[in-house]
Amino acid sequence: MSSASDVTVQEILIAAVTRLILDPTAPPARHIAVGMASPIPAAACWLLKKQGHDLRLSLLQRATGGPFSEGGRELFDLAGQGRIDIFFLSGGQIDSQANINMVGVGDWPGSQVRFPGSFGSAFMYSVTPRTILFREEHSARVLVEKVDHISAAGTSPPEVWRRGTAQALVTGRCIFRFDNGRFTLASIHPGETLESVDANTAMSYLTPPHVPFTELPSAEELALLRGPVCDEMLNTYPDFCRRVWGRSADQNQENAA
Amino acid sequence: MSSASDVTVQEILIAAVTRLILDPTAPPARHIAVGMASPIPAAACWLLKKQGHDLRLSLLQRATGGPFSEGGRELFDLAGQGRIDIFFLSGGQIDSQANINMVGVGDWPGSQVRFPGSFGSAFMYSVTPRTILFREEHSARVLVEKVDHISAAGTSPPEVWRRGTAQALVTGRCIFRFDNGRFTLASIHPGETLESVDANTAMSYLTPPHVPFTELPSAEELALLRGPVCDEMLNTYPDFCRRVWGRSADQNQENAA
Amino acid sequence: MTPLSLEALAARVHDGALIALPPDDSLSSGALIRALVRRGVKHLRLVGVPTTGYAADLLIGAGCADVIETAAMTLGEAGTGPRFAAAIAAGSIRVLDATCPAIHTALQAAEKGVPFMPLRGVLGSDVLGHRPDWHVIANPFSSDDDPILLLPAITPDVAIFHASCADEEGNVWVGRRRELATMAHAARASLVTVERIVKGRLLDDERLAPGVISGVYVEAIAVAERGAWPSGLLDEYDSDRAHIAAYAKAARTEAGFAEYLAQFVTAQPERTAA
Amino acid sequence: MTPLSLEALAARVHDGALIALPPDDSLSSGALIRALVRRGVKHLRLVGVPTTGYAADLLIGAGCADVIETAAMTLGEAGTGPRFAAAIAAGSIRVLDATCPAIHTALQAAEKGVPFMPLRGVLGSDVLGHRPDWHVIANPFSSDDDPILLLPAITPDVAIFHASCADEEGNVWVGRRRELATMAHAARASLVTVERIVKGRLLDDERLAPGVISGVYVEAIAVAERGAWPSGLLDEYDSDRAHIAAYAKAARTEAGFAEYLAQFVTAQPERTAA
Repeated sequence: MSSASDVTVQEILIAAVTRLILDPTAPPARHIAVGMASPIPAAACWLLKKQGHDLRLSLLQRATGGPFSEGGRELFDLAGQGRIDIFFLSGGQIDSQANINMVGVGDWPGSQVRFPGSFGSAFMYSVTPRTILFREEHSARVLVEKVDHISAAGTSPPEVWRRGTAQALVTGRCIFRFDNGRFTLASIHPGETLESVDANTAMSYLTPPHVPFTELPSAEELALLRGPVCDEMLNTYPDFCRRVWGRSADQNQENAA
Repeated sequence: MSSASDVTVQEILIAAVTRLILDPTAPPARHIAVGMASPIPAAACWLLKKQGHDLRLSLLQRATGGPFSEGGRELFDLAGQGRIDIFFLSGGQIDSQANINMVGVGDWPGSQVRFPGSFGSAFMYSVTPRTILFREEHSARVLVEKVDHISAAGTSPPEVWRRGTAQALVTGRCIFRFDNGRFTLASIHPGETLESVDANTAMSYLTPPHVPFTELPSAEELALLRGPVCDEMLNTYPDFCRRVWGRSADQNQENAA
Repeated sequence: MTPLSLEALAARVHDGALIALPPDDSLSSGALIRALVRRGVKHLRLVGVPTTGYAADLLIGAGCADVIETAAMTLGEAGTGPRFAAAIAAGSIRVLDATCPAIHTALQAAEKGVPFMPLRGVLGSDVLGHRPDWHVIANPFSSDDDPILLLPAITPDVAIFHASCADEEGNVWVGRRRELATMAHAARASLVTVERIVKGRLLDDERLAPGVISGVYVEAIAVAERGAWPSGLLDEYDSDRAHIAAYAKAARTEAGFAEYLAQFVTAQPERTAA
Repeated sequence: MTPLSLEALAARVHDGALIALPPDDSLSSGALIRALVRRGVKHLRLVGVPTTGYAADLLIGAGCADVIETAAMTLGEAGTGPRFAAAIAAGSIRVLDATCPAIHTALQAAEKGVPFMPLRGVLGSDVLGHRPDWHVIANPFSSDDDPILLLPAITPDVAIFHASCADEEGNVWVGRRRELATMAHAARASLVTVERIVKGRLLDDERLAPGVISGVYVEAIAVAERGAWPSGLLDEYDSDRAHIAAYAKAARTEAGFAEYLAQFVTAQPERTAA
């Protein structure tokens, strides 16, 4: 077991995501898709692969190659078919009902702050059995009681067809589970307190009597992350690999040579 | 001008189809698609190409190559988009309302005689501005007052969207135009009489006071047909080329060598 | 993905399955169809995508199928499938007549995970009158009376086809026959025969990738050299027209068909590299 | 099909046209977009297929566009398009927010010539509330109350993209970016820049054909070497991330954007082989 001191927050989040994916109480995870600009979810999936889990991984962010031959539409079709078991979503705002806002703040369509837009969220959230919400910034401006605008709804009335919703919300401070339409604090990361989480959260959530610290990555997990997982990610997420593991793609090519 | 004696009935039909395609009173013909097993319509299109007409020709029956990259669906999508100006249809039965039957005779779905099936006719007939009906066999069992089953309807009530209908029906004996929901005898092929046509037709049609003979192909047209048009068709329609022009693909390869 | 034997591949098709078949000459797997006949599968429901021929006629003749949905059943120059026509006359097959783009559309609906998709045309055809599972609605986007056909999604249990090659991940190359991709996407699983297994990953080659169906959709593969026979395979080999003509002639009678089966299907082990 | 000059290609886009654009790094034609800015086209209505970035931000910043429909506007790591955000704040652009599969679906509807297509999900999103042109109906195939979204077809006047190569018939090779084929099929015409013209007929090569968009859909082409720049092109060249970052920084202010235009768009004749 490693101590908190030599582990980065990113590594803690990666390990936490793997534990959510493996959750035996959740629907099976055979095929996971990871969207653009999501190095931590991608690293979590690679870690599981390197641990030998039988998992199909579709990474949208690849310079060339990539999993699809039907163009950008294939991910959505796959998800519509029910072939994607887990997807990751984020948002400029996330609220207590697990609604996400990728549109903007202020009058529609974002007169004060404009975010890039909803991408496929309004669809993916409904058709994917499990969504892991992920936002490293945990602040009162991000975690709000009610989003200004709903890009994708966390819950639907019973007559509206959907396959699933959020399993959990992973932030830079803690992990919330989402059950029966409410967030519950599941664990807090080393260095955080119930108070520090509360002070930075503007959305309501349940706090159980005992909240553990988020489980740290094991020494074996850290070795995999810093070695073979980083190797897989160098070309796709060069900035992340440099920032977290101090390695660059050029180095990798030297190593390979 | 060639005389009827040295021209085959197939050549007369091919030339007749080109004149229907070029009809200046009809919507423009920029892109023509020809389905499977339709050597006479295909030859008509090739003849127009060889005469220098600016025409896009999509031949479905090609061993390799072919016009499409989206699989068998692309023809139907193209037609749906309104990009196919003329298509050819046939039928085991054709009736006075220009309905065609490609299903069968007797109780549905063809208890007495079963034809191969409707293919794309139920769609193509509606979405294509001009359809040329083509059936070499002109007999009372083919040209009936009312088809046993309608694969594709020749006319529709006004509220039903459609782009066009039959322009004409070309048979081994004559040509009928289809206007305002009625067939009118337009010309009869050399060797036929009004009586011979009538005796072999079980569908009602109008006969104008003067019915000309179908215009024969010119010497130039015959030369093109027997030379460059046949060259283009040898690989796709070997049986037809052998039967009509006495040439085989093997001969062609010898010529090319 | 370790290739199976043809017989093991055929064993994956359960009795009563809804199976999707391409037309002859569009990567139909003659090899797997014959293996299905040998296995004695029963009560299949066939879907021609959008038409079918030799493959379905063989299955119908051998008593493997109860239902067929197709836009046509044709042996090309050899005409309507003779065992199909005989089964209609005998009342032993249920035929759901369709039209080509209706089948493409219904598979695209399944590909997208929607319950239906619209199609223009078809109104006025008796095909529609015999399909109580098809609905006509008023186009909600038109202010005029504008009836339009909606087709329910078709989700085959299994798509069966023959591809040029597969890689070790089960990605298969079908080239420009991209309607097979839709068929594979729509189906719960695809069982694929291939000419050969290639090294490397087909999806990593930008030149080949556009003609690839991802292994995501492929449940299992078997190597079957000339597995499309008697159909042809792209530019690799031509269809065996003489054989199809001989089949059409033999299959005119039940006895002739039984002889054909004995000679070409049941007696003869399929040549396979597996 | 004789290649035109870039400027002649740009002249084919009329003021007010509905133009479809792929995302950056999915064969976006930086070269033709800059030529459109030089031509001073006005009142364009842009459609991101399904998102857009540099291309649309440039057109919006230069005052060429009135409306944009897109699922997102992103410069990747460099965030939301700054001229897009400024135009929203100034009220000078009308935004029709969508979601990726809605745009794919609406183009597929146009590709098939149907007035609408359904899509699952989206219900409960405020995106829907701001789209009076979208309809929710009760699924006619369900006996339960099952609301489902219908999207009207999008038929762009022009699709604009960059391909690796074209042949002399105007067939263009886009490889695995097959959503561009749907975009081209849906549009009334496609204007395409290419790296190079190749001899022979791309559709005759069974290996290349699956990645080809037929010349049927292509109105005109121009040769523009590195024409995707600053976006990348498949495995031919990478995107110029440093340039995009510099653009994002410059475009934060109107003055910086004007300087960018002067330096990279209006002053500089595009390098082209035509």
